[in-house]
Amino acid sequence: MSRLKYHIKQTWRNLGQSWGTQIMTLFTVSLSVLIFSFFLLIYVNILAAGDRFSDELRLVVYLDHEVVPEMQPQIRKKIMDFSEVENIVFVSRKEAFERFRKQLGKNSDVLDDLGPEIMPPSIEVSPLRDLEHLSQLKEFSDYLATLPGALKVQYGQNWVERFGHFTELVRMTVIMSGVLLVMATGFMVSYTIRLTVVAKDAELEILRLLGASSSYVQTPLLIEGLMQGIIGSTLGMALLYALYTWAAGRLSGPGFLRLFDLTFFSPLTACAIILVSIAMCTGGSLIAIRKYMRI
Amino acid sequence: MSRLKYHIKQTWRNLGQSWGTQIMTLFTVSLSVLIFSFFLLIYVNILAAGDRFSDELRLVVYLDHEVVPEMQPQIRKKIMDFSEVENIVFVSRKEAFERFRKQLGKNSDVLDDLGPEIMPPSIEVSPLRDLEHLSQLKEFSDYLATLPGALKVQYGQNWVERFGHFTELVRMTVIMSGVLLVMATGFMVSYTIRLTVVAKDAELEILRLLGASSSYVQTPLLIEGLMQGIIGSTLGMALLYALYTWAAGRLSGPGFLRLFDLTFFSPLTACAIILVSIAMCTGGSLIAIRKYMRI
Amino acid sequence: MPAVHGGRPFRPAADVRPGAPDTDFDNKVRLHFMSEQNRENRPFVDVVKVTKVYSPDIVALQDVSLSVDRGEMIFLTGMSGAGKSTLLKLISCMERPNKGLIEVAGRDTAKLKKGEIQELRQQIGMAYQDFKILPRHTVFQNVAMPMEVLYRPGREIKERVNEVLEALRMDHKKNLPAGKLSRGEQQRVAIARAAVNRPALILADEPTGNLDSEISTLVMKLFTELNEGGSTIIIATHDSSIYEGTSHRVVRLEHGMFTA
Amino acid sequence: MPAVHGGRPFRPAADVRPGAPDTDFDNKVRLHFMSEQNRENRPFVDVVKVTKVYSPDIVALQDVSLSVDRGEMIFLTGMSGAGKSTLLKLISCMERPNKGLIEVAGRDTAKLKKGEIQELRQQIGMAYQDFKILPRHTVFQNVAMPMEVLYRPGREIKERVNEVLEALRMDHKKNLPAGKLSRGEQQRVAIARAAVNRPALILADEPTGNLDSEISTLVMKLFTELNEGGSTIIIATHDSSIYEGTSHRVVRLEHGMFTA
Ligand SMILES: Nc1ncnc2c1ncn2[C@@H]1O[C@H](COP(=O)(O)OP(=O)(O)OP(=O)(O)O)[C@@H](O)[C@H]1O
Ligand SMILES: Nc1ncnc2c1ncn2[C@@H]1O[C@H](COP(=O)(O)OP(=O)(O)OP(=O)(O)O)[C@@H](O)[C@H]1O
Ligand SMILES: [Mg+2]
Ligand SMILES: [Mg+2]
Repeated sequence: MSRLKYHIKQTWRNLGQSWGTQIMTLFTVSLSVLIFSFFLLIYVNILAAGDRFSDELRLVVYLDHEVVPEMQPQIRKKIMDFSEVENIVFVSRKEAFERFRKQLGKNSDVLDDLGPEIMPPSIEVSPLRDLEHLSQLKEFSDYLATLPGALKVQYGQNWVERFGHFTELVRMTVIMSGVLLVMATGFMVSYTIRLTVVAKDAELEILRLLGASSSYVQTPLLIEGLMQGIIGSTLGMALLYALYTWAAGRLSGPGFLRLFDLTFFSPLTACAIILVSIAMCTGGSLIAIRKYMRI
Repeated sequence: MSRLKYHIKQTWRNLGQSWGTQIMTLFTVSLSVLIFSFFLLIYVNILAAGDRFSDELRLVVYLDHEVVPEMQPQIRKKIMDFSEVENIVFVSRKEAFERFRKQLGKNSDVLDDLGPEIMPPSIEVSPLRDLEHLSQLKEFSDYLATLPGALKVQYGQNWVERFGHFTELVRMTVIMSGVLLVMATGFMVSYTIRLTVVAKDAELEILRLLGASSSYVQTPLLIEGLMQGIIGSTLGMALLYALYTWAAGRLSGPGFLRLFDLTFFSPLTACAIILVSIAMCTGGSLIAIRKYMRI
Repeated sequence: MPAVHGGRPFRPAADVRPGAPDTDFDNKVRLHFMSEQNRENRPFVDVVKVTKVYSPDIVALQDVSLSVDRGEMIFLTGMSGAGKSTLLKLISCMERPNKGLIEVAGRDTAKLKKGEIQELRQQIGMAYQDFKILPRHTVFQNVAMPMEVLYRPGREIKERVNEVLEALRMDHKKNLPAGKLSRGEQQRVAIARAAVNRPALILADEPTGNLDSEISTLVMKLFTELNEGGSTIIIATHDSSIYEGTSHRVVRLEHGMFTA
Repeated sequence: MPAVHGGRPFRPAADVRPGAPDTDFDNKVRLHFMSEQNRENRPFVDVVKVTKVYSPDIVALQDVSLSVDRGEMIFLTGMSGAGKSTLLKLISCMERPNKGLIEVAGRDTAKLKKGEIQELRQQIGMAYQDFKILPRHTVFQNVAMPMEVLYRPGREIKERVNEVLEALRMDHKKNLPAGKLSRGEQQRVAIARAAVNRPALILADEPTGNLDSEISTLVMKLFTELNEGGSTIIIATHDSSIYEGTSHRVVRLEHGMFTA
């Protein structure tokens, strides 16, 4: 009990003597947490966006004749044989004609003399969400082209590819930025430890020579690391939330068909991140002084 | 002459004594250059992609009657009055019918009995490239709807909005990552300077007390900063080029309709970045020792 | 309270002799390293045929033997570079010998575990030749360190630190950062820190190198008092004025060997 | 070659007296601060009514006056904390006085420009009380620094450094990092660095604090030789053995004031 008081007094004195370094360390911790959780958040949101994107992805198989309802289960099975799919819709000539009429809008009267037989029937296939890669989609489309009576398989190739391309680029950007930031953060943390050790060098050496017990030396540093971890990581997470709110505000708007519903971490995840940071801070301080703990 | 030799000897000796710090500094410089030019590259490429994207953007004005050739200049003028545009194409019923036939492919025989009169004529307007924002596009579309005989104005609203949304998100991600990385890099650089100063502290103090001239003290540090700038920034730029090549390789493929033709910096820009880094390195070393230059 | 290692208690030198001040304090802090029966008849510090070679091939000590009895005060002289500091560093476990045996309080220092070395060091007060004081800490904080390490109560620390600073005429500077003192004042801080805890063994390395004769006398008076209180003291010095005319043993190192 | 500032040449002390060794070297390096006519009859170091107060209110020197003639050797004594080091620091422009005038080589140090202070310092060899040597540089590199600062040719540096290290019996350690030496050896490195350039003014602060009498004699021999070569030398010390029996002036500081 009195020892803990001793240590707290000690920590307090250290704080007064080295608040410059302390604040610097605090910034480093905040920034590191901010950077890490920022990229984690982006990654999570990209995954979610990918999900939502594939929701809307459909392959359309144009046929030379309608599939009679009795045949539908057989074709369903044939498709499922190749790959699990989300949904299969059979579109008759009539349904296609109605869609076309709607598409022409006011001008639809030009279709008045025509019957649904001008439109080709089709099957619309929504692939599973995990069918992410364009190459898989291509393969699937080639397979669908072999269905009996298939004339042509269409998907929003143009936009899908473009979008897929773009997503790929963004993923790679995020990964590369992430790697760079991890390196920068690593540097920052190791520099901070080096500077802290340089500052404490003489004191730890003398404590060692005076025969201070390990707990006497380590406890104040642990308390220090703990406090820095708590304050720094909470600050970093709060900053991230502020950034997120700002970004979400900017991205909201007349959001029909919005692809990105940004989501923040669950409170649980946020807490986990903070706890890990705290553990790393205290661990870091211990590693930094470990070489003084040998005799 | 002999003094320069003196300084080079000095620099060489320093190098031998503090290669740990030197290598650390080199890494910092490389990483900083890599990070900065990475984000610059992404920004440049996003700009280029935006350009290419607007290349493909067209507004289609469906009309209730064809525009006779004599009227075309008048309508052109009317459109231009609102905003400069890239291109205006008048599509007659016949042309529209041909396009529709092609679109139906094999099935086009369903149109055999029909004439081009089922298709509405249209005007296709390509806005200027600098018409970037969706709101501007919307305004323009509203204006076009007031043209005489206009039935409906269409553009790939769905995808355009989605894509615009996505681009916005990416832009913001890049900006935020950039800001974070700038902060991290700033920390790294200032830590490096602090560690270097700590290491050289005693030596600079003694040189000062021995009455060393400013050039005696600064020249070796300048040479050092110069070398670190040259090697470090070249290394960083080379790393970025390697990354770029890897990314470009991954993104290439059956690239019809490719939106992202990645481009690297022009040699001139790359050189400019390297030169600025070198200047900053030498400037940094000078700032770091400036306080020892007072008497 | 301090942990007890190995079960062999380290009896305070202070209560061996009568007239020891503050015996109660000593009893609480000091542990007994030596077993009862041979505590009195074995030397407190025993250096036997020790050789120390610094890499690559600098022979600092060669086959050196030295026995210091409990409660003895001894002067270690010799030319610059003779090995005086090295011998003191070996005794306080700061360096390890290449050959030979070093026993302190009856225990072989080569065989001590980490906790035991810490305990031993708590019993040794060393005034380093390069002072090793913290320039940004105040004089008081510097001197208080050995007692804080033992979790002594604040009141006691204050009392004892003031006492020793007064004895060295440093009490008026006690709230200044140690880095702002003159070298002689810094040296007194280093001596005060070595003495503040009334340790069983005091190792003073050139304690008067930056002090005039008047202050040197004060330092020697402090050491003599501690010695009379039971502390064993080894002083490495080249200053003949502090050992001339004393009844204490003076040994001389020359090129890493003792001369008769 | 070194830049000449202000046009007032600083004539080498070395060629004022006959028998100066290595006059050629001195002629090249030293500059003339004093004009010809009053160089001989004005003191080389003139401290007039100087007061130095360290913040917040530590009076280190109070109304101190001291004149040292060109080519004189003078001992500065006084108790620990009397202000000896402070006085030397004021003379070498490391600190500024709060009141009073300090002239070195006929120039008011308060009015020197940056380049002139550098030039003045090149003429002063100071052996600091805390040595200020670079622990990771070798002994040779440490001692060579004052000559390198003047861009002396390598051959000459080698010769001179070896000469001065030999005089202090440190030549066998010259390629070791200075941090690995004993304190007495480090002190000799500091003295060697102060003397290597045969400066016009040598300020030695407690030069024998870590040295035994045999080595102290060597140090004093070196100083005497330099003094005979024309150098003005001020030695702050508490070691009476090095100034007892000399014909040189001995002044005593007490609480920041000179006593008669
Ligand atoms: N940087 C400083 N800040 C505050 N006080 C100082 C500083 N340097 C010296 N002093 C004080 O000024 C007084 C004179 O110091 P100085 O170093 O000149 O003494 P000294 O005569 O050299 O003593 P010693 O023989 O111990 O080296 C002392 O009381 C000292 O505490
Ligand atoms: N860390 C080290 N590495 C290499 N050599 C060392 C080291 N420490 C001391 N020495 C050498 O060992 C020898 C003895 O050194 P020591 O410090 O014991 O001498 P000393 O008797 O204390 O001398 P002084 O009176 O100068 O302090 C010296 O020659 C010294 O150069
Ligand atoms: Mg020694
Ligand atoms: Mg002094």
